[in-house]
Amino acid sequence: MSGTFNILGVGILTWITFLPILGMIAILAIPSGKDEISRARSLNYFRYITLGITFIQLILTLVVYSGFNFSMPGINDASSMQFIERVTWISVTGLPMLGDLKIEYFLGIDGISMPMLLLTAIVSTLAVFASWGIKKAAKGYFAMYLLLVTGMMGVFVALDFFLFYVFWELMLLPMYFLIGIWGGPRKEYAAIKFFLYTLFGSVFMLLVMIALYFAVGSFNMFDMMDPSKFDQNSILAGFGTSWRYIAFAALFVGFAIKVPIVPFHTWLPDAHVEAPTAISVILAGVLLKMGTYGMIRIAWPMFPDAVQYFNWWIGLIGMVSIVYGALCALAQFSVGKRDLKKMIAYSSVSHMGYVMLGLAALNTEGVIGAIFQMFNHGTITAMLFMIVGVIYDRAHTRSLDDFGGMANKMPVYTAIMTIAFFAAIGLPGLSGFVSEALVFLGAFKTYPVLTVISGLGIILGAGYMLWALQKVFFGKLPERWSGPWDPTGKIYKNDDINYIELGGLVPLAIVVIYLGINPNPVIGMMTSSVNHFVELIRIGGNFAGM
Amino acid sequence: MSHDLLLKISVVILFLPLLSFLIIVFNQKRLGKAAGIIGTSILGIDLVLAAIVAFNKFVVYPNEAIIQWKFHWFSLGNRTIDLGLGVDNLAAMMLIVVTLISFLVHLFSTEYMSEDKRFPRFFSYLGIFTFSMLGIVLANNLLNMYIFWELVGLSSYLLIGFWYEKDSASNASKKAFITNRVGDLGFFAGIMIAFFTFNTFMFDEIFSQIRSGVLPFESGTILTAMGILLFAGAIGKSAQFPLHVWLPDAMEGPTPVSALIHAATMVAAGVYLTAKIFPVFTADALTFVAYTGAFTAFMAATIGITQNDFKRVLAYSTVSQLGFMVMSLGVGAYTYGFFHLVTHAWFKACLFLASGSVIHAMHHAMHKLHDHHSDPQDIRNMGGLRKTMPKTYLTFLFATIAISGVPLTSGFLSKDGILAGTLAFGNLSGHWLIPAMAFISAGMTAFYMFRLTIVSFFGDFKTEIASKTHENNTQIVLPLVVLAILSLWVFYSFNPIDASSGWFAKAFKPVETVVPAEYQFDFMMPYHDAHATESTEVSHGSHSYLNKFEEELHHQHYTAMFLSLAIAGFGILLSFIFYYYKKVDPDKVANSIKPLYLLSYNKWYIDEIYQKTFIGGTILLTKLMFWIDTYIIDGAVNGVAFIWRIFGTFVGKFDNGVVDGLVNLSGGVVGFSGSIVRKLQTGRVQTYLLLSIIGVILLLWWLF
Amino acid sequence: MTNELTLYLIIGAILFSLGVFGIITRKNAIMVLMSMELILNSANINFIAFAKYGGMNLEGHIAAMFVIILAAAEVAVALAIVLNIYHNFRHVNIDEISKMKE
Amino acid sequence: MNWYNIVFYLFALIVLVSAAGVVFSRKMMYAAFSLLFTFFGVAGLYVLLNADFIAVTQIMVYIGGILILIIFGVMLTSKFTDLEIKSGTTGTVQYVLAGISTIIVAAALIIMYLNVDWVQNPVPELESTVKPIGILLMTKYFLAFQVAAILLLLAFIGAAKIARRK
Repeated sequence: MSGTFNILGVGILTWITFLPILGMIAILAIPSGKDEISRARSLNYFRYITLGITFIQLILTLVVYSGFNFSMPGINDASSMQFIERVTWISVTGLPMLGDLKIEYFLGIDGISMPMLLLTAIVSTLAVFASWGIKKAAKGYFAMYLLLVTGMMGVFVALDFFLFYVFWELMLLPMYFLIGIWGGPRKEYAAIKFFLYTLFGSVFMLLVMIALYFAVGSFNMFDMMDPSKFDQNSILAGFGTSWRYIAFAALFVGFAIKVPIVPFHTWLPDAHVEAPTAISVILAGVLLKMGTYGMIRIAWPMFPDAVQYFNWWIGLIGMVSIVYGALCALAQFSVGKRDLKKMIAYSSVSHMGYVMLGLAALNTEGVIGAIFQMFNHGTITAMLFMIVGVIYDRAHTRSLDDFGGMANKMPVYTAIMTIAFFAAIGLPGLSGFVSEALVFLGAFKTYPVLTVISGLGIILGAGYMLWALQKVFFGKLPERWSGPWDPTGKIYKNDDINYIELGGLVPLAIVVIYLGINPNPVIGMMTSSVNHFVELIRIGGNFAGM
Repeated sequence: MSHDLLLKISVVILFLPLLSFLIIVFNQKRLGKAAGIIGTSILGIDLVLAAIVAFNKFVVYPNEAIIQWKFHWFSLGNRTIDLGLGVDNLAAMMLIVVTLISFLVHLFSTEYMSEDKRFPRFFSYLGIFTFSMLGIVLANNLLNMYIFWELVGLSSYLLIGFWYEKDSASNASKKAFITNRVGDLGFFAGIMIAFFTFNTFMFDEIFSQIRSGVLPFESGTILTAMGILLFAGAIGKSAQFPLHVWLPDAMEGPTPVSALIHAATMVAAGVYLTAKIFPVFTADALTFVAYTGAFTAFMAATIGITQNDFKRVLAYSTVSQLGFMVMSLGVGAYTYGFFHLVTHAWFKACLFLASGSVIHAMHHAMHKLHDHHSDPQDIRNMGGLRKTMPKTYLTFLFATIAISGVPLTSGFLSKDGILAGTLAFGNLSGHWLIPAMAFISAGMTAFYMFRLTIVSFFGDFKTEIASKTHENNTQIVLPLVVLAILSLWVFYSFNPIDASSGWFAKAFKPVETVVPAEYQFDFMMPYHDAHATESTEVSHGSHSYLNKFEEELHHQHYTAMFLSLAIAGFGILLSFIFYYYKKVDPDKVANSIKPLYLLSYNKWYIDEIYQKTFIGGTILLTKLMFWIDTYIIDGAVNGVAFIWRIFGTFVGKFDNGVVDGLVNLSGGVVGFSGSIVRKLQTGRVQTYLLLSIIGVILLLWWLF
Repeated sequence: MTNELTLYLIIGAILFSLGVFGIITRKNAIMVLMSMELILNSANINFIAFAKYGGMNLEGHIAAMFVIILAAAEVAVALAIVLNIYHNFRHVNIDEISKMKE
Repeated sequence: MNWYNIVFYLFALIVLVSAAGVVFSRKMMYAAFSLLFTFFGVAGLYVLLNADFIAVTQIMVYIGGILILIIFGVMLTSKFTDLEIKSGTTGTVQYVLAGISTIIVAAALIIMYLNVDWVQNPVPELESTVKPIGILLMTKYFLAFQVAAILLLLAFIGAAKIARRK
């Protein structure tokens, strides 16, 4: 089934990637409307177009999933990538200095991109429900949203480094505007911080990309992974040289900022606190995964020697992220504004630390755990941010001090939130447990001490999550919320969560529970890739005599 | 009944309570009071099935170690993660215990919780708890065990916090979950060591690998560590020192919950786990387990003496009894440890349900008197309940006798075995502190349990409330009676003073250790070490012992019995002198040993110490980290931004002064001419036409 | 003297210039319209003149005819607009009609 | 100086004088009547150029249609009782500038016309142009003719719509 699926002569991956652009054009073509009625009508058009487009994208992704061959490894082997689309994009010959410049439009997936593709499709479809309340400049919002989706999808399917970089940067722009225009009170600060941080990381990536290009003579990722393709005179040739370590470190920092890992994480709490709900969902659900995806797709296979050299440090960084993120999340109860969203943002730092730890394990359990954790963190944290959005839309505050006793006011909401919070804690039966357990089992084989210290994150995680649960739901309802949320009954008919919000949350809850009981659908598709990946890094690293 | 059918029925037993949960949780409003009937009847079916399975296991396959079933959960390509379930004798017995107590608690709750507005939800939670607990019981591997271990934690969290409007309840539930998490971290670390070494989670595979000499990191020390870490899960779940703090607080939950979870089943899970992994404990690990149990038993007993809350006394007594069980396993008295688990489950559930009955009655009485301030659980408000609630009184009294270890009760049989075990262990290993603590605790248990009975049931009504109480109806009384009857000796051994000849001791023979001899007490090593299979066949006679310890235990039996009778009798006598005949004023005694009294009354200040050290330390650490995050890391980021801004300002100045000066000059010229030209911009078509004509003229002029 | 074609063209040129002058200087919208008619007529004269002398023949006639058609259409619409403006402003002086609202 | 020339100069004079009257007269009714003469003179010139069909069209459409419309416009947009229906100008500066530049344009055009050596390609005289024009309209210019018809229709509908009071 490695053949490409074509629709109207265009490959399915291209469809998936660029479908949102079509939607964006459609949205831009529809006028916003002048009076109240026509504006409301166009707002509905925008919503349904966005939902429709992302839903079609989801269906197409499921089509890809159904045709996906679980046994083909991919990673550094172009012949076992699937759904390949390859045409020359930019081809300039006879340049001074550069010689021939050839950039390909090269798409394809393997067992590592497939889960991310699914995740992106799921999260970006469901986040539309969280965007339902956007009224301000809705046209721009939904257009930007769809552009963002294209950027994200593109990153996960690109196999040409240059193309990857283009998508990577493409997604920055809408994100900047989405935070900067539709955000909270300090949106400009948060947007600029996000933008500069990420750009800072991109610069490193760009430098390494160019260095690799000079060494290999093409932007093809597979060439860059193949030691025999390197020009013997280039600085990156050979194994275990300090130039390679520096290049790896730069690339690592570039991706690490996106993950984010301590100490490059401070953009995340600000961005999350200020971003609108749906954007927080996308940010936590998909964007953070791009960092670790980049590591697995690019940094690790290209520099296996450096990975082995730095591996302990990567594990350490993972451990620090886990514990540090958890402590900072817990700190939201004792200092600061007790912002629920900020707490969840720090919990993301902590949870992404598990991914780093799993990667550092460099064995099957660890890496599968890491990738599965990426997927699960995507779904679970998406739920968490949607949940915060629900209560924020009603109460217009996120401070934990303002809440209490919501369990009686909003029972269904409480049930959903309990599922999400316990999934984040890693309760067995929910998907978070499987991935965390695999990460720990794998990492323990490599770095027992780091792993056991990281275990503190489990306890601290239970601490802050239960604390938040208690603050919001248990105890007595504050006087100010004793009435209905919306006395006019126009926006919120009932006190409990409404159907649109449930539309976003329930599918995620089902995914979380289902994968907790039967993780095979996701783990199955990555096993052969991960085994190949682990072998590649281990052998590649040993090649250098490590 | 074939193995296959037995396992299928076990699966049904496991999932029936989950079905009950699902049915009720999605139909809360629709079902209303019917939820109780559904939950109870499903558990009734479960109980019947469990009885069938247990009967088959004990009668048809008594000699098969375990009947089990394994399956791939998911595959990692070159390795699979397996789950499975199995029924061994322990599990078969536990099935009965869990389903019977759960059934009785369901029945009890239909009346006890009938006035609660979240009545259906309560039953759904009971359902998911029973499911999780049965999952632990049926686990044949560490991973399964851990999964259900956590689910039990969740259901316990939900049930303790059932009345979440009360801050104390929601705090208690949180505390229970987090404290358990600490133990679970240790448990999981143990699992990681096991998986790392043996690449499997299955108990039988792990045992056989250790037997064949595979040790983690090739080190007996790490094996000890693995044992202790796995045992850490039990420390958390079974409320052993130092993680026992959550259990007394957990009494904030509804009383049936306390009976089900915090007395009979969930807290016993730790002991059950310890029993399951018993073969992997090395000498050092066993000693650790024994001391943990002994100290817990002792400490909890001292605290239990001075508490005034009806349920808290029972809670500390539970902790103390769990200490006994753990100690028993630690000293190697495997049979009696598990035996005590079962007997304790009956009488402690009886005690708790009886306390629920009392509280229920007190509550109603308070309601009648329009009193909303008194504490219905404070024993100082009770007294004389014997007259108003005779059935509750009788069952409670019988359970008290059982827990105190008076002959003709099940408690006597099991406790006697444990005490004999500690004596044997002390004799063989020289750790005499353990039997000492055990006997003192046993005496104190008798004392404070009778104190509780006398203060609350005997004498005169201390308050008007107590006089207005009356006996509860059948749904509440029936479970008490059933549980009290089960605390008679006959169910376990026909000989009321020696359990070793009864069926129970025969069904739960001590298991052989798999630890290599150099890491194990020599008295724990099987006699037939050299030729394993043959000697099991031979050991049929009345005096065939597995190892030297068993032999010693048998020899110490009568010594222990007399000692324990004496000490329990002394405790009972003392409590009658203090509280019934009031010959000695307990307050005076308390004052004469004030520091000790305060230590006991304030629960050894352990909560306070934790608050100051761990919790306070963590909060301080979080503050520090957040400070670092805000001021150092983010400060650095903002600082860099600030420096760039200053640089930018400087560049900007240069730009404005010099570069922009030139630009502004040209701009000024343009602006000036623009200000003239803009006058032409009248917005009138005619002007534009004129201008265009002029333009055409100029063009023509230029052309020619 | 020059040939006949040139004479016709000169008449057209003068007519054109007068039209342009009228458009530029007149305030009243109807006067502007009239001036425009002059310009159109000047164009038509050129067309017909070239039809006879420049070899355009009937093609020029057709063009002139279309110009007339367009002029008719234009005047009809323009006058309608003027009337509308008059209803709203009570005058038709174009330089004072600065707001195009309504 | 033959008959043809006399008639030509007469019509030319009528055209120019009346056109000047249109542009310079202060009273709008005078301007409108001057326009009548301009149209009439132009029609005469058409006849001299052998364009009989166009000449008739000029009289019928311009004089019979457009001019009537314009006069209606003048009368509807002015106060009827006010005999002095005047039209102001757009300002002295503009007036002078416009005068100078239009004179320059006219002069330039005339000088140019005089200096150009026109390719003379006289066509054969026709009895009547009506029939060939009709054939052309039905064949070569059929589409344009139809479009013009539709345009006219639309223009009139539009005019009716716009002129109607809201």
